[in-house]
Amino acid sequence: MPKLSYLKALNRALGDEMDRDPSVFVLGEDMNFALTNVTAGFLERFGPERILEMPLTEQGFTNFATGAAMAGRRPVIEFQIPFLLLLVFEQITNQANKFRLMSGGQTSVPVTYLLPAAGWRAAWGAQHSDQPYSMFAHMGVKTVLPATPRDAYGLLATAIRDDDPVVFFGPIASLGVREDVDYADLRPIPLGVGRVHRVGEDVTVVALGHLVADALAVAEELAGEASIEVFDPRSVYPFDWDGLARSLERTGRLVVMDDSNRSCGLGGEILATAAEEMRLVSPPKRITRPDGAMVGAAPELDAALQPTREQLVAAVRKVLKS
Amino acid sequence: MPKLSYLKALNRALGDEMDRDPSVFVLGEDMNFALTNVTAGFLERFGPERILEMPLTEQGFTNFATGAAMAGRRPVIEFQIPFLLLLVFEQITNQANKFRLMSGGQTSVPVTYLLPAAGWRAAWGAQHSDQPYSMFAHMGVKTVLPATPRDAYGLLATAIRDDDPVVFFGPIASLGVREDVDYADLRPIPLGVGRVHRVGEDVTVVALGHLVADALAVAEELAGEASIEVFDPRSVYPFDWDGLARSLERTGRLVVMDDSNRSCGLGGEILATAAEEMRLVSPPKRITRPDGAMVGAAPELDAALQPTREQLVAAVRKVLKS
Amino acid sequence: MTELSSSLYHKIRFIRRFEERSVDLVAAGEIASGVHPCIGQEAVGVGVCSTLTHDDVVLSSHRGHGHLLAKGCDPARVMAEMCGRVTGIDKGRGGSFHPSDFSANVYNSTGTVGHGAAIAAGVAWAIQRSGSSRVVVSFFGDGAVTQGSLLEGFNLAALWQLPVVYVCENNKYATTLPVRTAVAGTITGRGAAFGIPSATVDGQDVEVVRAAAASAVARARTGGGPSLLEFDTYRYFGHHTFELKTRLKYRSDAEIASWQLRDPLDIQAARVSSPVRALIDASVEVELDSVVAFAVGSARPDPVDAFEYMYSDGLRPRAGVA
Amino acid sequence: MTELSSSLYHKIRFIRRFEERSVDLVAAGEIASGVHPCIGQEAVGVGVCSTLTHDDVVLSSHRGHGHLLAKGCDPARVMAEMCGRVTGIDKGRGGSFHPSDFSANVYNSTGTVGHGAAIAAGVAWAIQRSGSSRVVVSFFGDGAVTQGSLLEGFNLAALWQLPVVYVCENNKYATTLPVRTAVAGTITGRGAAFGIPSATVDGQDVEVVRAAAASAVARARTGGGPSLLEFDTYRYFGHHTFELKTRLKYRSDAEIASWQLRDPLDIQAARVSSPVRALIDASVEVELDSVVAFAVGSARPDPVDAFEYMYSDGLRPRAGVA
Ligand SMILES: Cc1ncc(C[n+]2csc(CCOP(=O)(O)OP(=O)(O)O)c2C)c(N)n1
Ligand SMILES: Cc1ncc(C[n+]2csc(CCOP(=O)(O)OP(=O)(O)O)c2C)c(N)n1
Ligand SMILES: [Mg+2]
Ligand SMILES: [Mg+2]
Repeated sequence: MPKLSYLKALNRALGDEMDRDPSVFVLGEDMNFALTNVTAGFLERFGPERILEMPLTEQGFTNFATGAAMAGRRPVIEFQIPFLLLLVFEQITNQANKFRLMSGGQTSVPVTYLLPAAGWRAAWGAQHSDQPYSMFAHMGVKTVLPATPRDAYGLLATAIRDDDPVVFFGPIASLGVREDVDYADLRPIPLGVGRVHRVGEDVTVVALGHLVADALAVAEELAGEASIEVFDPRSVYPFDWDGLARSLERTGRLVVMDDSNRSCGLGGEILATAAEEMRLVSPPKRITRPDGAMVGAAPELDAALQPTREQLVAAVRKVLKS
Repeated sequence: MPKLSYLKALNRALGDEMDRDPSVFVLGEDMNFALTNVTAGFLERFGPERILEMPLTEQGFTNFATGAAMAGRRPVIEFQIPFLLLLVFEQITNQANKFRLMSGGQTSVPVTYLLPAAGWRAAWGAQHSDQPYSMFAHMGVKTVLPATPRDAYGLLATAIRDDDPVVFFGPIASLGVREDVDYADLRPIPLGVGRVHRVGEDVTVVALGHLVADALAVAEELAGEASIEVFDPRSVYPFDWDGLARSLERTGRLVVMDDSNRSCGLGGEILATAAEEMRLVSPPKRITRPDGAMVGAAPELDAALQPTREQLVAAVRKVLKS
Repeated sequence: MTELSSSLYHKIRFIRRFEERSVDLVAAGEIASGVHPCIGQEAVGVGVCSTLTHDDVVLSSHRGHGHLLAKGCDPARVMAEMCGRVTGIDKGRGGSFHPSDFSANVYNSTGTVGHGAAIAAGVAWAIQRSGSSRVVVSFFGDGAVTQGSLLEGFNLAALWQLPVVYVCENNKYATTLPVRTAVAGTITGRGAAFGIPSATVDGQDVEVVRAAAASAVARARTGGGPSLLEFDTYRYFGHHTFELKTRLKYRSDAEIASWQLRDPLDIQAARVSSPVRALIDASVEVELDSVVAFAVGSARPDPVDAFEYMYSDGLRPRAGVA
Repeated sequence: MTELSSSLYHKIRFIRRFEERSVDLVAAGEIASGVHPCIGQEAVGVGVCSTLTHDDVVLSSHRGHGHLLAKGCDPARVMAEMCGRVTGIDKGRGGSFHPSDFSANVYNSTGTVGHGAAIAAGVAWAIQRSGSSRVVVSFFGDGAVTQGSLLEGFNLAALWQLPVVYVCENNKYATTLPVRTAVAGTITGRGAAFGIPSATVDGQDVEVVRAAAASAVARARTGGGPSLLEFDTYRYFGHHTFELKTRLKYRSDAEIASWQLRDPLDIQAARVSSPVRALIDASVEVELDSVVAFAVGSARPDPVDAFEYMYSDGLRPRAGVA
C-alpha cells in the first residue's frame, strides 16, 4: 500500500474535491508557486481561474471569499501562518459564520479556511506560533484538527462539502507524518465524530492533532502499568461528546493533552463537560500550553511552553493513583 | 451617602486618573459628544489634546494607541460595540500584548481597552451582542468584568495604571446600577482578586458582571433551602484561583453563571480548574450562553439564549442534591 | 420622460413615508432595535437601483431600508423584518440593521462598516466568472472610507476589473463625526488611487443620480470594471432613533435647513403634475397602511426556534445548561 | 563630501557582509529562524537613517537587519539576538524577524505586515504632543501597501500632520508575489489619496536616497507633516533563507542580473578611493569576526526563564500542568 503523507493527503483531498465540484476554488498567498505545497501542481491542473493568487490583504480576501460563497462558489482559503486567522477573526466569526442565521436561512457561506501550518515554529517568534482553534469553537465556527493523513483527507473533503464555514487546522508537526493507505479507502469523515486510536480500560487520554502521536507513544510506554484508551475527537467543534462519554463510561478516568493555551482552551472545555456530565471516578487532568502562552524566539525557551510526553506520563500516573 | 451609578463610576475613575496622570488620554468614536456618556464633560475639562476623536478606523487607532503607549502615554480606547474587540483582536492579542515580551522587557504597552457596552442588546442583531472576554483570557490579555459601581471604579483605575494592556468589560445591563458610596472610599482594586458578595456554607455560586445581581437574588430566594456563597472573581484574567479554592474548601459544591458562550468559555475554565485542582463533593454545574450563541434580531428569540435565574435555581438545587 | 419622473417620485415618496412610519413604530415599541432612517437620502438608493435589473445584486448598509425598497423587496416583509416577525424577509433574524433578501438579490448588509466592499468584490468575481453580465452595487457611507477593509476591497475589484459599482452616500456624518474631520484627502481620491473611475455627484436630484449610476452600471456590465460614485447627500433625521432621546448637538439647525432646501422629494415632485402627485401620495398611504398592518399583525417568533437557521446541516448547539 | 561618501560606503559594506555572515550562521544552525536578508537593498536603510538623529524613532520590518545597523544598534547584540542568545538586543525574545532596540530608538518590527504604519502614527503623535521635534520613520515593503491597516495609518498621520516618514522599499516582490500583479494603481497614488506628499525614488544610489529622505525628514521635523517615499530597489537573495532549500522560480536570473548592474555597494564604491575602500573592507571583516564571535559565544537562555518579560508586574501565567 502506498505511503501517504499528511501534506500529500491535503493536496489529494483538495484536488479530488476540485475535480468533483467545479464550484470549488482556492485562494491565498503565493498560490502561483504553491509555497506550502498543499496546492502543488494545481495551477497547471486547474488553471488561474480556480487557483487565485491574492495580494497581501487577508481581511479583504476573506470577505471576498464570503461574497463568492454567497454567490454559489466553494472557496478554500489557504492561510500560511496561524496569526492570520486572528487577523481575520472578525470576518470569519462575526460575518461569514453569522450570515446564514442573519438571512433566516436564505443563504449559506461554504468557505473552508485551511491552515496547513498550525502550531509552534521554532524561533519564528511570539507572533507566529499560536493555536487559536479553541476560540473558533467558542464562537461556534465548525473547526477540525485531524491527526493522521487519512483523517486529514476525510475531514478536508468534508469541510469543503459542508455548507457552512469550516476552519481546518493542519499541524506543522504532522505534515510529514506518513500512513499506509489504500487510496480507494479515502473518503469524507463526518464532523463531530471522534476516533478511538487505541482501546483501553483504565484511563482515557484525549489528544488532538500532532499530540495524538505522543499520546499513543505514552500509551505504549505505560502498557505494563495501565491500559490506556486514546481518543482523538478530530473535530474541535462540533465535538464528539457522546464518543467521550462512551469512553469514560468504561474508564472513568480522564487526561487531556491539548496544544492550545490553558485558560478557556479546548482542554478545559473537555474537563468541564466531563466533570459536569460524565462518569469520573477521579479528578481529571489536562496538559496544555501555559495560560496565554507567548513564545519568544529562542527555541529552548519556547519548547518549555509546549506540552510534553513526560508531562503526560506523570498525569496518567497521577490520575490512576487518585 | 451619594448614590453612584456604574456609568458614573467609569466617568469618575477615568476623570480621576486623567487628573492624576497627564499621560492618560482617551481616544475613540463620537468622543466629542461623549456618546456613551463615559467621557461626559471631558472635552471641556481636558481639552482635545486628551480627548481624541477618531475616524471609523478601529484597527488603525488600536495600533495608534500601541505606538503612543510605547512612546510613554497611557491611552484608554473606548469601543462602543463588543464586536469591535473582535475586529481589533489581532492588534490587541498578537501585537500590543506581545511587544513587551518581544522586546525582552525594554518596553511596555499600557493601553486600556474600555467596552462600556458589553453583552446582548435587544434586537441589535447577531453582530452586536457577543461577549468575547473568555478569548482575551485565552490569549493571556489582562481582562476585567466588574459587577458594581465601586468595583468598576477600582478596576478601571487599576487597568489604567497597569503597565500592560488591559481589557475592561462593562456590562450594558449594569450601567444603570447604583450603589451608595463614600467617594473617599473609592480606590484602585488589584487585578486577580475576587470578592465574596455573600458568605455561604453549602454551595459556591460564581458569577460575573451583571449576573452577580442574579446570583444574589437567587441566593436570597433560596435562603430557606440552602446557604449560598456568591463569589465574583471580578477579573477574568488573571483569575483569583486561590479565592475560589478557599470558597470550595468550605462548600465543596460549585455552580458558575457566566454570560459567555459555552464551549471554551470562562465558565468551562472555572469548572475545569475546580475539577482538576480543588475540593468538589458533587459534580459542578455551569449556566452559560449556548455553544457559539448567535442571537438574531427578535428579542424573544435572543432572550432565550441568555442565562436566567430559573436556570440558576435549578442548577443549585441539582448540585445540592447530588 | 414623465413616466419615469413620476415613477421615481413614487419611489422616493414611498420610502420617505415608509421611514416616517417606521419611526412611529419605534416609538410604539414595535421595532425594538430602533432604526437608522434614510430620510433625506432617498434619491440615492432610488436613482441607483432604477438602473439595475432584478438579477443585479445589491449589498446594503445599516441605513438600508431605502436600498431594499428601491431594489424591489416586498415592503410588508421588510417592515415585518424590522418588527422582528417571522414573516420578515429574514424571519426576524436580520432586523432593521442587517437585512438581506435573496428574492430581490439583496445579499446582505453587514454590520461591520466598510466590509461590504470586499464582499461585493467576491460576489462580482463569481458572477463575472460565471459568464453572466450581472452587476453588483455596494452601498456605504462616508464613515466607511476610513476603514481599511473597504480599500482592500477597492484593490481587489480594480485588480480584476470586477463589475462592481461602489456607491458612497456622503451624508457628511458618521454618527456624530463630521466627514471633513475624519477623511484626509478626498473620497474620490481613494478610488483614483486604485485606478477606479471616481466622481462626486449631486445625491439630492434623483435624475442626476440615475444618470451617473447608469454610466457606471453600463461600464461594469460591459467589462469596463469598477466605479466609485460619491453622492453628496444628507440625512435630515438623526443617525439612529436613539437621537430622539439623547439630544446630540453635532450639527446646526441652519445646516439641516439648508439641506432641506434641496429635499429630494421636492426636487422630484416639481417634475410631476400635482394631480398625478396627489394620486401617488394617496396610493402610498393606502399601501403603507397595509404594510404596517401586515407587519404588526404577523406572528412573533417562538423562543424554541432560537437555534433555527444557525447551521446548514441543522447542527444544534449545546444549550446553556446541561 | 568624500567624508560622507566613504562613511555611507562603510555602512553599506558592513550591512552587506553582516547579512552574508548571517546566512552562513543560518546554514551553521546558529540562527534557527532563518533570516530575511536585505542584500541589494542596503542603500535604502543606510541613506534614510543617515538623515536621522539618535533620538529619532524607527519602526522596522521583518527585513530589518539593515535598518537596525544603520540606526546605530550594536551589531554584536543584533547578531546575538538573531542567534537567540541572552545578550541579544531583546534577550532572544525578538529574534531576527521582529527585533526592537530602544537604546537606538528602534521601537519595533511588528510581524503583522503593514501594521507598523499606524503604530508609527501613534508614536509620532505622542512625540509631537510632547513638543519634541523628533521624527518617526516607518519602513515597510511593497507587499504592505495592500494591507488596509497601512492605509488607516496614512489617514491618521495625514489628518493630524504627524512627523512620520513612510518608507516603502519596493523590491518588486512580496515573497513570490510580483508587485504589479498585487497593487492596482500606484503606491505613491495611495499616499496622494490622503494628501501625503509622495515620490518614487531610486533606492540603489545611497546618496539619492539620502537626498530624498533629508527633505522628507526636514518636512516632518518642521511641522510639515508626513511623507511617503517609495524606493525602487531589489533583493538579490530569496525572500527568506528557506529559498536555499525550496527552489522557487518566481523571477528570472536575467532580472536579478539586471539589478545587480546597479548594486548599491558598487555605486557607492565608485565614490571612494580604492585605498580607502581597502581599509574599510578590511576593518569590516575584523569587526564582523568579533560580532560573530560574541553572538555564538554568548549564553543561550535558560528554559526556566520562559515566562520572563511577559508582564510588567511579573505576573506568572499558570503552567501547562497543574
Ligand atoms: C467597523 C465598525 N465601526 C463602528 C461601527 C458602529 N457604527 C455603526 S453605523 C456607524 C456610522 C457609519 O457612518 P457612515 O458610514 O457615514 O454611514 P451613515 O450612518 O452616515 O449612513 C458607526 C460608527 C460599526 N458598525 N462598524
Ligand atoms: C498581514 C501579514 N500577512 C502575511 C504575512 C506573511 N509574510 C511575511 S513577510 C511577507 C512578504 C512581505 O512582502 P513585502 O512587504 O514586499 O516585504 P519584503 O519581504 O519584500 O521585504 C509575507 C506575505 C505577514 N507576516 N503578515
Ligand atoms: Mg455618513
Ligand atoms: Mg517586497
